[in-house]
Parts: sequence; structure tokens; C-alpha cells
Amino acid sequence: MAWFKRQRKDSSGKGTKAEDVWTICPSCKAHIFKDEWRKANRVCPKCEYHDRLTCRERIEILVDKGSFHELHTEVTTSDPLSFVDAKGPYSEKAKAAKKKTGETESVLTGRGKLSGRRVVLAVMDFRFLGGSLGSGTGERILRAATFALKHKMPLIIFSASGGARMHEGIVSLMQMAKTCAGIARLDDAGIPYISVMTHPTTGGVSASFAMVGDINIAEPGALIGFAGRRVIEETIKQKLPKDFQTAEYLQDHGFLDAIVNRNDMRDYLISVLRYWNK
Amino acid sequence: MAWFKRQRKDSSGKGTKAEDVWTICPSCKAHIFKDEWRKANRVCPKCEYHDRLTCRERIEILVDKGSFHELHTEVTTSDPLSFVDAKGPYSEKAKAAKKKTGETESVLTGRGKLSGRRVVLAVMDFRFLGGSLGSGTGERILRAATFALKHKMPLIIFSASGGARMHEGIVSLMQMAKTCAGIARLDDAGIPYISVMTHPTTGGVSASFAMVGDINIAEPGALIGFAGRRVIEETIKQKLPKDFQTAEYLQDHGFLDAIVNRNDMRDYLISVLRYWNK
Amino acid sequence: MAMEFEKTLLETEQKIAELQALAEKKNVNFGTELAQLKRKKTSLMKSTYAKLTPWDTVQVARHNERPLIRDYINGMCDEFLELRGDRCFGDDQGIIGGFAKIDERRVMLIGHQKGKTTEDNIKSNFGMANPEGYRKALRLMKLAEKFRIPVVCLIDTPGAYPGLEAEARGQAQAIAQNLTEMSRLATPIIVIVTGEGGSGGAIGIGVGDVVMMLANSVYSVISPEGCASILWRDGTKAPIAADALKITADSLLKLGIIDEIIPEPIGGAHRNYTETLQSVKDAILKNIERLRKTSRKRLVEKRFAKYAAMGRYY
Amino acid sequence: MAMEFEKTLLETEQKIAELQALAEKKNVNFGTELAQLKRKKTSLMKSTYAKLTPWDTVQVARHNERPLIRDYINGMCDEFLELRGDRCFGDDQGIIGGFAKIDERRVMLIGHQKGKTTEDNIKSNFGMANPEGYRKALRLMKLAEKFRIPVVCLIDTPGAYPGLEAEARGQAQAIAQNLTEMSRLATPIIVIVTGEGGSGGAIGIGVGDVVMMLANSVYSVISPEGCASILWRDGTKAPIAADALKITADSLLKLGIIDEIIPEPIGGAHRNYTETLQSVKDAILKNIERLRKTSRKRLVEKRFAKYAAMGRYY
Ligand SMILES: [Zn+2]
Ligand SMILES: [Zn+2]
Repeated sequence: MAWFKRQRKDSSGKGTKAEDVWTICPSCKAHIFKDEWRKANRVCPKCEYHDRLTCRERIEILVDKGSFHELHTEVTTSDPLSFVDAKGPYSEKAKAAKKKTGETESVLTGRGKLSGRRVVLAVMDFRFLGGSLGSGTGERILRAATFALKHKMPLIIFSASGGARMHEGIVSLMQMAKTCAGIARLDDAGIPYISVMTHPTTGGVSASFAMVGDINIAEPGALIGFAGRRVIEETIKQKLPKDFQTAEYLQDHGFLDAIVNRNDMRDYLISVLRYWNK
Repeated sequence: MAWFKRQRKDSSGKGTKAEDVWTICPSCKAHIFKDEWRKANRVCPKCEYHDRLTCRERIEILVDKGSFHELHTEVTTSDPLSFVDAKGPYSEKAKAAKKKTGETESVLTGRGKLSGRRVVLAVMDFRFLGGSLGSGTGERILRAATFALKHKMPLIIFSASGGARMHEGIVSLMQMAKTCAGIARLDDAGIPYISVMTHPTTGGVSASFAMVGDINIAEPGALIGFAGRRVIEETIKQKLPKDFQTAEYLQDHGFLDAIVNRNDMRDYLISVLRYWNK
Repeated sequence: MAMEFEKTLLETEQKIAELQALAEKKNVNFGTELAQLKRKKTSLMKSTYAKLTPWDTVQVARHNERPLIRDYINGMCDEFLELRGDRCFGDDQGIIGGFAKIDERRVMLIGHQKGKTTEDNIKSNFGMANPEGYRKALRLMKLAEKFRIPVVCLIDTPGAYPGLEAEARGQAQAIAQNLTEMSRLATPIIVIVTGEGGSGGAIGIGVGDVVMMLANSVYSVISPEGCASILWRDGTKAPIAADALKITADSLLKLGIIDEIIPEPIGGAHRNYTETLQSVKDAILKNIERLRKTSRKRLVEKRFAKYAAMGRYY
Repeated sequence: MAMEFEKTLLETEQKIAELQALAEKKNVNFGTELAQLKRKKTSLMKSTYAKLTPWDTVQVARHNERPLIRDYINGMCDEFLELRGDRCFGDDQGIIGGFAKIDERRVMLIGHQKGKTTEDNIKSNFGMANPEGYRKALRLMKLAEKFRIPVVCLIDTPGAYPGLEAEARGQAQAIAQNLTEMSRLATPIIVIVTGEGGSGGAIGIGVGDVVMMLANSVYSVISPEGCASILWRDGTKAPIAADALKITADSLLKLGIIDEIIPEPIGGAHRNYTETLQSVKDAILKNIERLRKTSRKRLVEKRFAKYAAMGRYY
């Protein structure tokens, strides 16, 4: 798969060292052959830990080969507050994020096919400013929803976000309302929207489009919640249960339809969408 | 008020005894002057205990004088199962209830006015077979809803019921679906339905039309719940909190908009209905 | 679970088993004796199940080997994608639901879940759902409406759970809400009582365009035991109450409460899953085929008319 | 509550009070001195409040004598019929709502509830609502839609409650649901930030056809303290963060996030309830009058377009 090739390029061509052969699972510390780790799309075969994917890696393993067409690349970050913090201007930070990731916002949108069925995809990338909800993010998601509405295609959003993008202040907050308005229009037209929450989906993203799917699913172990663990502990002055805000916890509390292993995701989505009788 | 006159007639004309002068509140055991008790429409001035009213007493203290017109008197009890229990046939039981109460079903329906606004009323009477939900009850309530729909008048239902009428078996159960179907049609047409729960509103009545008001209100202290206290205690093998299934408990748990004293009820309903902008 | 009324039948089945074991052990052929016993068994099954009293039927409906929703899912569906949660409080396993494929038909399958083991029964609370279960069911029905697929509800519950927490979270409200919304849901709803149809807990997912019962299932406003203890002041009068309440499929068909009876194999559903599941599947597919020709609008109108006619007083 | 930036003003007020007390006690006339002090006070109020920094404004917005929803209800409405409960779990007093009559207009009034006493604050959780509060608000909005009356939301919250139970019952889901449904609610929605507009907890009842702010209120994606401790790694940099976040009414009007600023009396809303309430009332009535001319369909279209245009990248 393409993303593996890119990864290999990054680690460049020296002699074979231990770290070239093994990956240590960040969760269970098991030593996994890199080859196995890669084939499993960074899902630990021992403990089912799901390591992060970039947005393009995710699309690569999801859609029919060659079917993906990116949309809305004309939308990128903006700096409505001309924000400057201790580390300098937000615009610089955004520029660095673009350089680091090769992406132009925290979400990538496009159309593609799942076993021949046309769908609209919006996939967030945590590497891009923590997957934060900027105005570009919101605009892309709304445009994806509008594209889905126009072409009567199901919308699938993969979330991965720490929440609002502080550097865009209130404009970031407004993206919560903006994206949900797009989802509402899609719903009014009877078009499915499937929300897939990956690690982590918190704050303003969980409290907006991520939580209002016709079907809400998540990857195993993903952190999903509104407030941060530390804030809650400080507020209620007590320790939180170990599984608090995990996908499994969310499912037990009624907010997730299913928890789906990354390697079953494509099949699962194909199956689910077959139940939509346009 | 008219019902007092009727009551006086019942207690017939002997010399003045203590029990002719005082009423003992069944809740707080306070001695209340009968005159005061009557003027307060059987609400205890000491503890706000709401004693039962008959359906006609309730209508009398509720609607504009002389505005009430009874409807659906052609509907009465039926005996779909030809039911006979240890005490004899249900048909006899129903006959006795009719004789005792002067009513022909556990609910009385009609149209009337509240400060000039036309409304449809359905008022249950606990004296009639424990206010149980018979097929006649369901039919009257559905007809009331249909009448309200046709004439675009708000519907107000006063519940007082122990639940389903066992003697009509499954036919009684079906009245839950039947009445709710009527409420749904009314809702589709944008016509208000106010549910007033009085003591007691339980079982099949609480689990159908009584609980789906646009606005759910109750009289203070009314018992409202699905299962009976004893059944629950036997099931969970623990004592229930003292206020369990009271109107106040239901309000705390999110199922009642307000608890309204009987003597404020007319004004309250008039006020609420003014918010409907047909 | 031994049922009193089929004592002779069970003894015969026991004898057959013993004889077969003996034959195997001793390597002797008891062909003639076995054939005779099997003929006897078949004849006993027929005669016993031909004259079940309502109270006998209650025993069959509650039989712990009767097929449960997981059996229907496994045996009848080519795919089942369970969908969880009420989006508010929890995921109740007393009612489960999800996308299901039955031959080429895709439906939303919803039903009470009982278990065969104690462990399973604790998980699903013996098929007695909490408000979350009813709210999840409603959510899935609305999803089915949006996706334009029929809803299939399988009913098998002693009743909605009578618990403190269930009351606190609105058991009555949840059921009432479902009755209201099911009456106007713009997609076909097919309901089948497969075992116990226990009162409000049953009808809470039981409003449909077509309501069917398996031949030995029951559907009642109150359990015969409950009714007997109230109206006869004696719980042991349950058989009499069962009779008076008219809770069998035959009676309910005559009363016009249900639309169709799905036959069971001779000897009851618990003796032959394959045949039972096939009958249920056929009934579902036949009705989907029939109902899909009706427009959504007309469907809702007809459903309303159907329930409006329930228990007319004349 | 003494605010650092108005120290001189408070001292002057204190002097006036002392002089008045003395005059009464000794029965002496300090007319000239008092008049002078009062002139000084007015001038100080004007000058102080003319140059509030964003961080000063945060203090005013959070001032413990600032009018709260109960004050608006008592002073602005001729009638208020509180409606309770989410029909699912509870009645949260962190957000209250009900039918309200403002002059001849009938509306559904919904808003965060803070208290002035500790007791009231515990009851209403300091204006930090639980999911039940947001679900109740949504239920009331849908009731308003059915009854064809406008919705008026008053925002004043530090944020949605960050608690264990709140997470367990779906704080995120409740807010997300409200954003979705408010965007398509077919009745006018008028939103006013009266004090603190705290992030998701604020916008959870904050999607409207017209969004206004009282002149000294704030509206922010995160508290200045929170932002400072994350981006400056130093909570005491809150004043800097407050400035950077552009959380004042003026800034938000310029950014096109809000539609209108409701002026406050000189010296802040906490110094003059009558005038504040009158201004809020006028703003509500004016906007109802304006919005009632728009058809429901057009209203929803325009609301969508408004939010779709929020934060355009070009
Ligand atoms: Zn691992
Ligand atoms: Zn009393």
C-alpha cells in the first residue's frame, strides 16, 4: 500500500537495524515485525491497539483503488483573528503544519467509491494542528456535505481531533454550528451520514458533526469525549474510571452503534450502505 | 358549585352532627370545615392533599359556566372476551359501575370553553372500574382526539387510572396503541395536547396517552408510574424511596413540565393555551 | 424443562433415547421396537399439541429451549449488523436491533432478547427491557424510515422491567413514545410474537402493519398468574385466568387483534428450529413483498385505521 | 465583588455612601459635597467603562451582581410558565425555560441559570448545564416550533459542565444534537449573550437568526485562563489571551459573528437593572417584529446561509 512506501522513504536507506525490523506497540509493548505491523495497517495483532493514520493512508486502505478524487483543495487555513501567542503568530504555525504534513487543512475531503458505490469522504488528520476545527476544516466539511446532498451520495466522516482551534477563537466555535447545519440539510434529504470516530475525537468535534451520524461508529480504544480528563478530574475532585471516554465506554453508554476494527472498516461501511434504499 | 349541591343531597337531611361539619383530611388528618374543604375543591388547605374528584366535578370547576357539551355518549363498555372471573361476569361488574357512578365509561369526553377558547376535554373517573382503560375508554379518547383534529381545538386529557382493564384482555392493551395513534395525528396537524395526570395515573394509561402531552402536568402528590410499587419491591428486593412515583419525583426526573394545584388549574390551562399561535 | 402436559411424550422420547444408546452399546438392532416407539412419539406429539389448553400454551411459549432472537438471527439472516445505544443513556440488551438481510431483503430487525444460559439472561435481563431498550428501538425504527427499509419486530418478553431505575428513567414515557411514533412511522412494520407477548413491554415494539403470532406463542395484557392473583385472589388459578384472558394465537386471530398465525412444527418450535425459522422467514418475506407495494402515505393511513378499529364498542 | 480596574470608582461610591449615612445620622446637609462626589462618580464611570480592556470586560461579564435570567424573567416578562424536564432523565436547572410573555409578544424563553447565592448556584450548578439541560432546551424549542412562537435564548455560562456523569450521559451528543436541530428549527430564534458565552456550553443554545451581545458580555471558544495556560503555559497571562481571542462584543460584531450589540448603562449592567432590562426587551421585541415577516421556510434558509458563511476562508 502506498503509505507504506512513503514511510519507507522517510526512514531512508541505511543498513538493517533492529528498529528497521521491529515495531514496538505503543500500548502493549509487544515487538511486532514491521512487515506485520504494516500489513495490519498499524493495528497491533496482540492487543488491537490502533495507531494513528494520516488522512491519505486512511483513504488508501478504504476506497476502491484509484477511485478517490480530492475536492475543495481551494479551501485552506485562514487567520481571522490575526492571532499571536507565546510561540508566535498562528499563521506561522499553520504554515509549519502544512509543510510538515503536506496537507492544507486538518481534514481532507473528496469523493470515492466503496465497492462501486459512490460516497463522499471527509477524513481528519491529527497531525495537522491536532486535527483542530479551524474555519477551513468547517468549510471543507460543509462543502463535503453539500456535495453529498447535490449528488445524493452518502457522507462518511472520519474524525480525529482535539477539538476547537483556539487560534481562530470564536470563528472556530462557529464551525460547530456550521458543520451541523450541513448535516441537518443532508438528513432532511434522506441521505445517510456515517460518523467514524478515531483516536481522539474530543471537544468541539465530538460536540458537533462527529456525534450526529445516522450511524456512529469508532475504532477500538479511541478516546472520545467532550471535556478533557484533567479538567474533569479537577472539577469533580475524583479519579475517573480507567475505561472512561474510550470507545467501549461510549458504546456502553449508548452513543456508538458499533466498534469496528480498522481492518474490517471498509467491509463494514460497504455492508451498512447497502441498507440504504435511495 | 354544582357538585357540592349533589354531595349535599347525598348526605341527606338529618340533624347537624360532627361529621356534617368537619372533614378529616385523609393525608394529614387535620380537621377542616366542610365548607372550607368544599370551597377548596377537596384540596387540603394544610397539606395540599388533593382528594379525588368525579369527572363531572372536575369539568364543573374547570370550564366556562354552561359551556360544556358531552360527546360520544354512544360509546360505552363492551365485553369482547365475555369475561368471567371469581366474582362473576365482567358485564355485571360494568353494569354495577354504571349504576354506582351514573357514568357509562371510565372517561367522559366533550367540548367546552376555557375563558372563551374552545377546547376538547377527556376526563377520566377513577370510580368507574378504577379508571381502567377499556375499549370504550380508548374509543372515546380517540374520538375526542379526532374531534379536536377536525375542529382544530386543543385537547386536554385528565388521567386517573390504575391501568389496563384486565377484563378486556388484549383489547385493553390495544387501546394504548389506539389512543397514541390519535395523539400522533393531532400532533402532525400542529394541534396542542395537554396531559394532566391526577392521582393515580399508572400502568397502561401512563404508558400511553398520558405521557405524551406537548405539556405534561400533574396535580401535587399524584401517584404516577408504570409498574406497581409492590411488584417493583418484589422484583428488586429493596425498599423504594418514600417519594417514589409521586408527581414531584416525576418532575425531578424530567417527565413533568409543572405541578399545578387544582385550584390554579383553570388559570394555568388558559395561560398555556394562549401560547398556541394557530 | 419438563412440561406436565407432555409427560407421556417425554417418557416416550426418553425410552427412544435409552434404546438407541443400548443398541449402540451392545451393537444390537432394536429396529422394530424403535420404529414402534417413534410412531408412538409422533402420534403423541400430534395428539398432545392438538389439544393444548391456553395454560399449556403458556408453558410452550416460555419453554427454555424455544428459539430466541439470536436463533432467528443466526438461522434466518444472511447478515446482521447490530446497532447499539439510545444516544442518551445506555445500550440495553433486553432489546437488540440492527440491519439484517433475509434472503435478498434488507430490514431493520428489532426484538427482545432472552438468553438460554443464566449468564446470557442476566446480560439481557431475561428479556425485560429498560427504557433505554425502547428508546434504542425507536431510534432504529426512525433509521429504517430514513433508509427506506421495513422494520421487523420479534416479541418475546415477560414484560418491561419493573425496576426502580426503569421507573426513574421513564419506562412509561418510553413505551408511550414508541406507541405514538410507531403509529406514524413511514415504513412497513412487521411484528411477530415468537414467545411471550407480555403486556406493555410487548406492545412497546408491537405496533405494526401486520402482526403475527407463532402458533404456540401467547400475547396478553397481564400474565395469567398476575391476573389470577388479582381477580381470583389466588395465583394458582393461573390456568383459569389464562383461559379467560384469551391469550392464544387462535383467540387473538378471532378477535381481530392479530392478522396471521405462523404454524409451528408438530411438538412445538423448541423441537424443530429449522422448520420454525423457515416458517417465520417465509411469513416475513411474504408480507414485505405485499407491503412494499403500498405507498408510505397509504401505509400510515391504513395502520391508523387498523388500530382505530381495535375494540370497537359496537 | 471588587474589580481592580474600577478601584477609584468604587472608592468614590463608598465615599458617597458614607457621606449619605453621616448626613442622615447627624441630620446635616452635605448637598454640595455630595453633588460634587456624584459628578465625579459619573465622570469616572464614563471614563472607566470607555476604556475597558477585554480582560476588564471579562470581569464585568462575570460580575456577581450582573442581571441573571431570573432578573430578566422578573423584570422583563409579564408572565413566565416554567416548563421542566428532558422527558428522559431529569430536569436540569443549569438551563431553564418556559413560556414567557414580553409585552404583547409570547415567546419560549430559554437560558442558562446562575445564582447570586451559593445555595442557588449549587442548585443551578453555576450555570454549567448537564446534558439534560440541553435536551430540555431542545424539547422546548420544538414545542415553540409547534406552537408557532419565537424562541429567545439568553446565554450566560462558563461552559457546559465538565463532569463524569455529564460525559456518561452524553454532553457532546446533547450539544451536537442541539446545533443540528436549531439549524433547521422552523421558528425564529433570537439569541442574546448576557454575560459569559462559554464555548460549547454557550453555542449549545446559541444558534439563531439574530445573535446579540450585551455591550460588556463576552463570548469565547475557551476561557482566557484556559487559553493562557495552554498557549502561554501560564494561567496569569489570561489578560493577554483575552485580548488575542477577540471575545468582546465589538470584536465579534466586526468579525460578523454577532448581528447586534445591546448597549449597557454607564457603569455596567450590574449598576442599573432597569435600563439593562429595558434595552434587552426592546432588542427582543424589535427583532421578533422583524423576523415574523419572514416565512418559516425562508427563515431556515437564511439561517443556514448565515452559518454557512461563518469563517469563510477567502
Ligand atoms: Zn499491542
Ligand atoms: Zn391535609
